[in-house]
Amino acid sequence: MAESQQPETALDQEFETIDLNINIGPQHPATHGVFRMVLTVDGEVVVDVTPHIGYMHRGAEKLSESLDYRQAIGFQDRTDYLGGFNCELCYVQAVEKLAGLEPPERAEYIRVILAEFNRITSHFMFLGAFGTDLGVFGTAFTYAFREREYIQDLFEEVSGDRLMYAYFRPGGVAWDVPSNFKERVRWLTKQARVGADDMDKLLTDNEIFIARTRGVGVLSVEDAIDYGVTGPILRASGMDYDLRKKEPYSIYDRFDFDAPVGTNGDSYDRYLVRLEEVRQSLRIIDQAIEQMPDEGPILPERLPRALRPAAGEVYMRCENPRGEYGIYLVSRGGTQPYRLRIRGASFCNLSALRQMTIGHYIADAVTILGSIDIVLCEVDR
Amino acid sequence: MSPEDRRREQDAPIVPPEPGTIADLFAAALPDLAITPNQGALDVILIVGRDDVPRLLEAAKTDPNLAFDFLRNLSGVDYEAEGIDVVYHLHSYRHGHDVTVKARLPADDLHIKTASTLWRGADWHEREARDMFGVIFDGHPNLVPLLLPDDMDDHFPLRKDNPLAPLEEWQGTALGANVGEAGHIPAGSGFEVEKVEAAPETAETAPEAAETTPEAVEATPEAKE
Amino acid sequence: MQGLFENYVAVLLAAGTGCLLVVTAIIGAKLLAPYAPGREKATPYECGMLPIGRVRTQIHVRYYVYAILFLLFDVEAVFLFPWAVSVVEVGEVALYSMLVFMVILGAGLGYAWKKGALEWK
Amino acid sequence: MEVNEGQTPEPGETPEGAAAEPAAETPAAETPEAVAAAPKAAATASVPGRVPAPQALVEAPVPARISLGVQLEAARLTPVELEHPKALYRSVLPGILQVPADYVIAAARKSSLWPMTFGLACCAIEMIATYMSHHDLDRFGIVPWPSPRQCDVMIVAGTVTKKMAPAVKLLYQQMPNPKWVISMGACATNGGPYTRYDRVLQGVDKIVPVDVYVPGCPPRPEALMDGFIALQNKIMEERGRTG
Repeated sequence: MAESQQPETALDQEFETIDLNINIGPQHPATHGVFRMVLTVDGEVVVDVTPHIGYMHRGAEKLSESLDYRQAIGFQDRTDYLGGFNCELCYVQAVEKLAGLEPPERAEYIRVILAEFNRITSHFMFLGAFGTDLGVFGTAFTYAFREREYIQDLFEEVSGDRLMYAYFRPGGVAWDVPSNFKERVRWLTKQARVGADDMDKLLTDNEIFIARTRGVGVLSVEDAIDYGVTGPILRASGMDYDLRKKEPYSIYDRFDFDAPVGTNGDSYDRYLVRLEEVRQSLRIIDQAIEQMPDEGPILPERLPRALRPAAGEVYMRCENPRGEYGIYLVSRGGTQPYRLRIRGASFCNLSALRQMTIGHYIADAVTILGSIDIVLCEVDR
Repeated sequence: MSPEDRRREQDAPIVPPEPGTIADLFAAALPDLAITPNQGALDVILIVGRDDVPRLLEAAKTDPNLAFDFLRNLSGVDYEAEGIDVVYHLHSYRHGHDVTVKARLPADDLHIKTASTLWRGADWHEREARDMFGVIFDGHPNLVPLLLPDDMDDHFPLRKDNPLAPLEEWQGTALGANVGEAGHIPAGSGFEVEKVEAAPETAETAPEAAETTPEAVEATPEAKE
Repeated sequence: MQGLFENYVAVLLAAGTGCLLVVTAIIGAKLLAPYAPGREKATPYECGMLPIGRVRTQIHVRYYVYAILFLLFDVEAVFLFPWAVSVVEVGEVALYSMLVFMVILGAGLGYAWKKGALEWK
Repeated sequence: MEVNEGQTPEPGETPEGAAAEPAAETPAAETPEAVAAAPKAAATASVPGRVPAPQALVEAPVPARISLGVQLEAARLTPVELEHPKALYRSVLPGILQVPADYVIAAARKSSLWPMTFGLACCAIEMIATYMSHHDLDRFGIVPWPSPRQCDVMIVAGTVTKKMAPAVKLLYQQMPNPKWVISMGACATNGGPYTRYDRVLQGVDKIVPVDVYVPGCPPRPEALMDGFIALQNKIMEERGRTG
């Protein structure tokens, strides 16, 4: 057992304590899924964290190698089930780069609008879960899910499913959006702004919320880069890097929006960055819905029945709600991907957990884990 | 010809990138290193021998005008008999350029030096590559299973020779005979369905299946080696 | 004399319903719940994992000191309630005696504060 | 070292070097008798009322060697031994009073089913959506509870991998009787889209007895509510027989 560090207060001089191992295991409300971390604790201060992952490793990469390029789209939704459209967008663009397909204008706009809406639902899920981690038990979740239900209705009208869409195709989207799509989107952006303001009023100026998140789990920019942390956590640490702006993919270069950047990289900044990103996504959707052509093809005319991209490899990366989501696709000319490597954003963000948690209390370990906003299927794939 | 043959002989052609890309910066920084650049779909790919990788990664991280401080992704690709590729995707926040570094490991000697001393993010990527392909990263501080259970360090699921189970059959037998059935009904719960003996006509069509005893099964795996 | 017993009946009723509740709870659980003890069922719940580490570890003394301080002032509060109800009839004597009581406890709290027992490292 | 006592199907001589699993539409060059050999399914007798396990079209290529790790793990994945205690009131109460008592107790149990929040994967999001205000589950008396000690139902929502299976087993054993299991989603029922991968347990009913299967991937909130109603009906039906 590791001895506790040098005691300071008068009471500490006489007593030496032995560190306790607390197992916050796979089935725990704070771990947002099946993640296990063993906290070595001296009194209440966390001395060491040993994360254990792999409880949700179900082989999406191996199974994609035995499926057609279009059939593997289903696994992309299930890898990051809170940002299904973003993952599909990344995979579909990877296949387009290899196969040399060009999606038509209207399909690009539909994709961007749905991907940004999916970012909003994912951030609302974070706000609800983060509130629950900090003791706002029911309220934050019910606010968050009220917004998610509205937006999931739109997803259902467009793609037929609330969570697993499988709607994007290499070269465009599977079928056209319903006729009232534009009105629905305009109504939803208004409703989402009301939801974002409610969540803002509920949590941002709450003293207990600030007391428990300000200065907790600080991650400096150098450590964030060294661990490969990306997305809202990297921006909260002060690094202005958003793939949609720095390496614009799809048609993101046609919209003007700004990526919110935090200052001191603690849990409170991560919360503020994600809340601001909801509003920025709404700005993107407003511009996209104005510029979207009313009718036009949604798939290229001559689309080969059996997609057989040329031999080669590509590492396509997109800005997912959790960070940089990368698809490393190797094709050797067959109808099935030869190797599909999914670089989950939560996988790399989680590797910095130990760095952030040591020195805090046990309750802060839960806050830090909540602020990283992990999705276990993306961590273990 | 079956898909395997078509797949095996068609490999990605090496297309030298046009001048002025990252490959020239690397050539300038490491003139004596044998690098064959290749223009991938998005970024430049540098194919390097296994022993030059540590020097190349060291230079990529420390050299001021390369400054690759972000290891995007480290993954393995199994080319069966030809060996296993270890692929590094790097990005530089300062200059904003990207590069992919590839190294081929022979199938019988899967060792390469670790990159976790340069980027701490590489730690988990390397442990996952070891789990999935069996690539040993020398000098890695804590190379224990990450995605597999702690006592399973000789099973590499992502290798091409590890088959996918076609259906429930193979899965069931691996867990023991009685587990193969789906939804077994708890005994004594009053819902059992009495077992009817197999009807005669199915019996003689599979005589050799019926009388295979565990010892016979015991023998067959060795016999196949 | 008659009046004396009336209010005791109320006390008896309260105690009776209290005991009744406790008894029905325990007997009810014994009667209705199917009882199936098991080795795994008895293992401490650790989020689905087998328990790790030792249970009997030394915990820092500050937790014990904190608990005792809380107990002290909790009991003090219990004394305050009846005092607060009857201080008007009793007059100054109650006030000064409670003041002495409070000063003594305040001194105890001051000592603990100075010795650093309240710091939560 | 006993490989694993199960009857692996008699593969005849499998194709040389178990090549990567061929795509289903081009059957690999199999030797005729390997295909003709009836798969193991014939051995599990055809039980009336039970759909026999699906038979493999292509004989399963046994991997080159079964690694030690997989064998060690197979020992951990044995199903839970079931005990069926009877409640004390069934022996204390006279016979005539047991029928109304069963009815009252079963009605009480079914209207306050406390599920253990056991969100594994994507189905967990739909489970949370079902708890939340839009598809409110609290009106059924269903209060999500994190610890197994106070739970009656275990909702297995998501893929049960073989690394997670011992934890699922232990949690099921730590729940007090009477307890039920709802297998939510295709993954928990039989592995779902991930059923062919060898690290995934093909259905949670391989380790714990399941009462209600909720189909879907992920099932809609209404489907989960329907699963709960089915469980309530089942509790009312089996009130006489089980404790």
